Amino acid sequence: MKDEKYTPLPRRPIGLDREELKKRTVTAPDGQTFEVDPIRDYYCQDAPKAHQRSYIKIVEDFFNWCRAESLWILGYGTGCGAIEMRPLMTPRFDAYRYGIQWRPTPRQANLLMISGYLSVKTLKRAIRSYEQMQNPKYVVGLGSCTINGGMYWDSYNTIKKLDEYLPVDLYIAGCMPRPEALLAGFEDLKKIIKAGGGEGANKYAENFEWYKANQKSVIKDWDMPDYNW
Amino acid sequence: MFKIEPDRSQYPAHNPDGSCDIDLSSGKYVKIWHGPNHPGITGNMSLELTICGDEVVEGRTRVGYLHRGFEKLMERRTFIQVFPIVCRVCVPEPDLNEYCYAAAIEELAGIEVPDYANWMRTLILEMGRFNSYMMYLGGQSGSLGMGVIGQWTTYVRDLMLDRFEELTGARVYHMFILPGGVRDVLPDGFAARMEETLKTAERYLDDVDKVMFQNAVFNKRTRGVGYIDPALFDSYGVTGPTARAGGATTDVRRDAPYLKYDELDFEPVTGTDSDIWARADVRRRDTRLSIDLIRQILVKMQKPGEYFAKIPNVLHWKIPYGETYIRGESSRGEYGYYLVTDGTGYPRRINVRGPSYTHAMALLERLIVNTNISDVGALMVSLHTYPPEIER
Amino acid sequence: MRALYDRLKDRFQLGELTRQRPDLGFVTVGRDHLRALLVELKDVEGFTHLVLFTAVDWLEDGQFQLTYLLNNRATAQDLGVRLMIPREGASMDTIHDLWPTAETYQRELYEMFGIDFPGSPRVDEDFILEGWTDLPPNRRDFDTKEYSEATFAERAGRESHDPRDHMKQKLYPDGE
Amino acid sequence: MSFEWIQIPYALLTLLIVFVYGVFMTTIIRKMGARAGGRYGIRLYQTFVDLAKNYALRSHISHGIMFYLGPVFRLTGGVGLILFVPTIYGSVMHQNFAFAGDLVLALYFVFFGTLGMALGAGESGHPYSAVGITRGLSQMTAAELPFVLAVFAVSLQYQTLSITEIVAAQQGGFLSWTLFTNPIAVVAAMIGFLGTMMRSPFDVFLAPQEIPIGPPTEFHSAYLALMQTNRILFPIAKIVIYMNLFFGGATNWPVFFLKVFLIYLVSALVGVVFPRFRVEQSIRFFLIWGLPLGILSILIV
Repeated sequence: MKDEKYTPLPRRPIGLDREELKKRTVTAPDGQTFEVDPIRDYYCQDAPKAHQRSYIKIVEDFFNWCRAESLWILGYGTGCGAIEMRPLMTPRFDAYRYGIQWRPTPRQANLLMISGYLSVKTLKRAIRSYEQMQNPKYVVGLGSCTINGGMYWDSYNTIKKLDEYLPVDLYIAGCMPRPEALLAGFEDLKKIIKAGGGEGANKYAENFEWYKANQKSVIKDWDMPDYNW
Repeated sequence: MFKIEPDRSQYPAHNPDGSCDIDLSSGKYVKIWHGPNHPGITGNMSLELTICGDEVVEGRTRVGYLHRGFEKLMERRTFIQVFPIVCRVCVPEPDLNEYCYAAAIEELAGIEVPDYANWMRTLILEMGRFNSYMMYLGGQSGSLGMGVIGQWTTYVRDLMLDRFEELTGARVYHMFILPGGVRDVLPDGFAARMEETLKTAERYLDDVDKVMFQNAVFNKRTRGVGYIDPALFDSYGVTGPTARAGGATTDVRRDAPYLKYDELDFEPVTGTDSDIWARADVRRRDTRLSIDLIRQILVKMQKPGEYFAKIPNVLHWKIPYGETYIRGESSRGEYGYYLVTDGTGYPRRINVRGPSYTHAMALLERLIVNTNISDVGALMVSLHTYPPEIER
Repeated sequence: MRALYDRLKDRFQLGELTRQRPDLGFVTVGRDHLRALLVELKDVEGFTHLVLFTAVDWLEDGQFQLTYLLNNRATAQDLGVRLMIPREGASMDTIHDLWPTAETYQRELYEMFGIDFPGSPRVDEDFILEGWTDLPPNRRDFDTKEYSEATFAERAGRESHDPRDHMKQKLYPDGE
Repeated sequence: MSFEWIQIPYALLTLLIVFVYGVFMTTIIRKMGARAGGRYGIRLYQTFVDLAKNYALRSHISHGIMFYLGPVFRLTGGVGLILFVPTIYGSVMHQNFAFAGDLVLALYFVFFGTLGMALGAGESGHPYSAVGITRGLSQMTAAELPFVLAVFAVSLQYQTLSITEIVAAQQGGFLSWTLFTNPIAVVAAMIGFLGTMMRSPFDVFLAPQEIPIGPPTEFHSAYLALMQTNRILFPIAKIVIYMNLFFGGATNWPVFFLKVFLIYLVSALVGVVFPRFRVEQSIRFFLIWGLPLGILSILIV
């Protein structure tokens, strides 16, 4: 559907050609010089691998109970649903009572809330955040727009089906879902985890090729290695 | 005593276009990304900071994480279909979008809105402004590590959301102001319950005054930080409380009264210092003003009457060629809708002018240079930016 | 507003004044006079506040309409300056030196409409979109629905009605 | 005091009691913070669950050998402090490995964990960690100054470097506590105490709104769990020193629990209502208020 007459205007280089991502020599203030290859320094290329559960059932059950009762949410508001996360932390709804807490860095979080529509640009960041989280990890899609596009079904910049790109454990429908719905959703997620169903990270590792192909079909300027931890 | 001023003479010079040549390979500078996944950022946006020690040498705002292509989607929808998506442009204060859109349509289609509907709209807008300020107060104190204020203000906001729910049936996206009027009248006993909410809010605001504005550490962190020269207001398109904190008296509610603001009794709140503290102070007093206005509106509102004008069959609603611009005063500054129609059943172009568009881009990039990295969060929150209205 | 128009009309060869409201008017101006007009409005007439700067795509006429909306804070008046430029190879002079904030608007227009502003800082940098390869999305000939269907996976089972027919059946079953 | 093997199980018992007490105290303090905001806050056993979960996470990523050792050093600091400080005065069981010069060793351990942490976080390579470490070390140094000066004042006052003897000198009613015999030293030490407790207004090196939690940004799963364990033990260990030096020590567990809780409460209450200082502001604070007080306390003695 390219217009014949339209000649694209020049853009700054995108993708792996970007200036910051090129190899360069750095001179430290003390006069030492060393090579920096940002791609290798910032990311790790290894593909993820599936992790075994404990062999003893009761241990695994105990661990699952712990995981369910201590959900640490990554404090990343990807869309407008983030505005209903704030009341959850405050007196009216107080999700801390249920073992739900917020962490500022993906390393320490277990639960990624996709709060609403994901634009392509945010999807890239969400994938990175997800991959930096530690196994086992869970994804909850919040709002109709993560399920089937919702209100933005014909938008050129929002994805329509989140589970094509990330392994989703639970969807909470609504536009936007009320805090009560979120609390009920968390309780459902706990049930899933306690029953041993929260294996999204292993699913991601096992179907890694498929997820990557889907992600790359949407993100046009893929400027990072396939997996970053 | 112990004044530590960094040696700024070593920093790279700024080119005339505002950029500066930073040699990353010298090892003196570090480039860090503030956001989008960062708790100190308002919403989903990011700052690309080049720092030297603890000081920011260059800052770049990166937006677009929330882009849904609203302006394109609106062109594909009929006039009534646009109405449910306009409120999604700005999450914390969606009502102003509804008003601006409805007013623009009414102006081009020549629809006269009933008086009662105008009062209702004024009420909704003030309630929305109050909510937005509550978010702000929590965010500003939170950005300096005082989480308890955020707890209180979010609680008060929840109380106000209850009133919203009672009135419109929804907590966040109300979709109450539609072209032609509003959806409903006030429920029974609304004024009394609102009075109760406002009383609670005032009690909490007194506490906020004591804990936040009289706090020595808060004063130390915010006084004199993030100063905006009033001479820059026009060239950087600074409006709203941010401008009023620097002594300008720009308030759309007073300058170009819309709805029923000319029948209400109020004076724009202004400050003098134009720093973070002054901006917080202006917003705190503006919250009080909002409470006062809600009370005035509830008194001056007449008995429920006609609340919806007759509009044409929405399936065949065509609006002749025209263009207009409708503005309103949001809690961040001047908010406006530029609407062009071309005689068909679809809008030709809708452009949303959000105040954050100018505040968070050109202005923030300028202010952020030579600030301490600790102040970046507080500075950004003090401009009260909501990223969705930048990228839409 | 009328007095202002009469003052400026001949000097800048303005088109007809459209008075939308008592405090809002639109005038058309030629490309040669645009900059002089903006400088005059900003420095002499007190229209110091650039409210917005955007484009409208008139695909049928093959033209872009650029709208510079200026506000006079003292008299609370708005003046929209309209300018038509050809759609093909669209390019316009930058005004970032008059209003630094115009830089942002120009970046957006560059990206969303494909209008070039030579000399505007960072105009070719990614602003909202990232790695966009298709037509600039706000052009009228870009079909967002088609693009969305071609690019993003869809969940089966979503029913899509033509709103016109659907609403006709639901809301107005007996016809008009 | 000569070494006996029985001291080892006794010391471990002390450690266990302190750990369990620490978990509940941390939880209660967090709940009190939540009450200030109008919430109920986390459940009483939440901290245990969090710890178990973090130890049970399946994947770990290392950034190098120092990255492993950082949390280990940090925990060593906390555990070592407990082991070498007499927790309960006069009790054979909870005397731990106190010896004549233990005050100097304790001072060393207070710093030890921070330095280990600095190395570990530096190894993680995250810019925010580096910023946090820089801030943390500079502020720690400034905050330790008044504390160390106060400690010198106290050891000069009692003419000993043994914590046990200092406590012994303070027995016999509260008026013989250092709090009343040398108030200036106590004030100086408490200023330093606020600075090292990682709470507002002196928590700029954690500052989630500026540098997402600073040094521990990259630490996860078991590393994080180690640090959490330390987060529970270390404040108590530090408070034990304060209690022994300035508040007359404790002769039995209930008194110990009460005193530790009250001292912890000081920093928690200050932390709830104050925003945080910038790093140079806090250093200035310590240098202007803490340092002269510390020097003054030595001069008076």
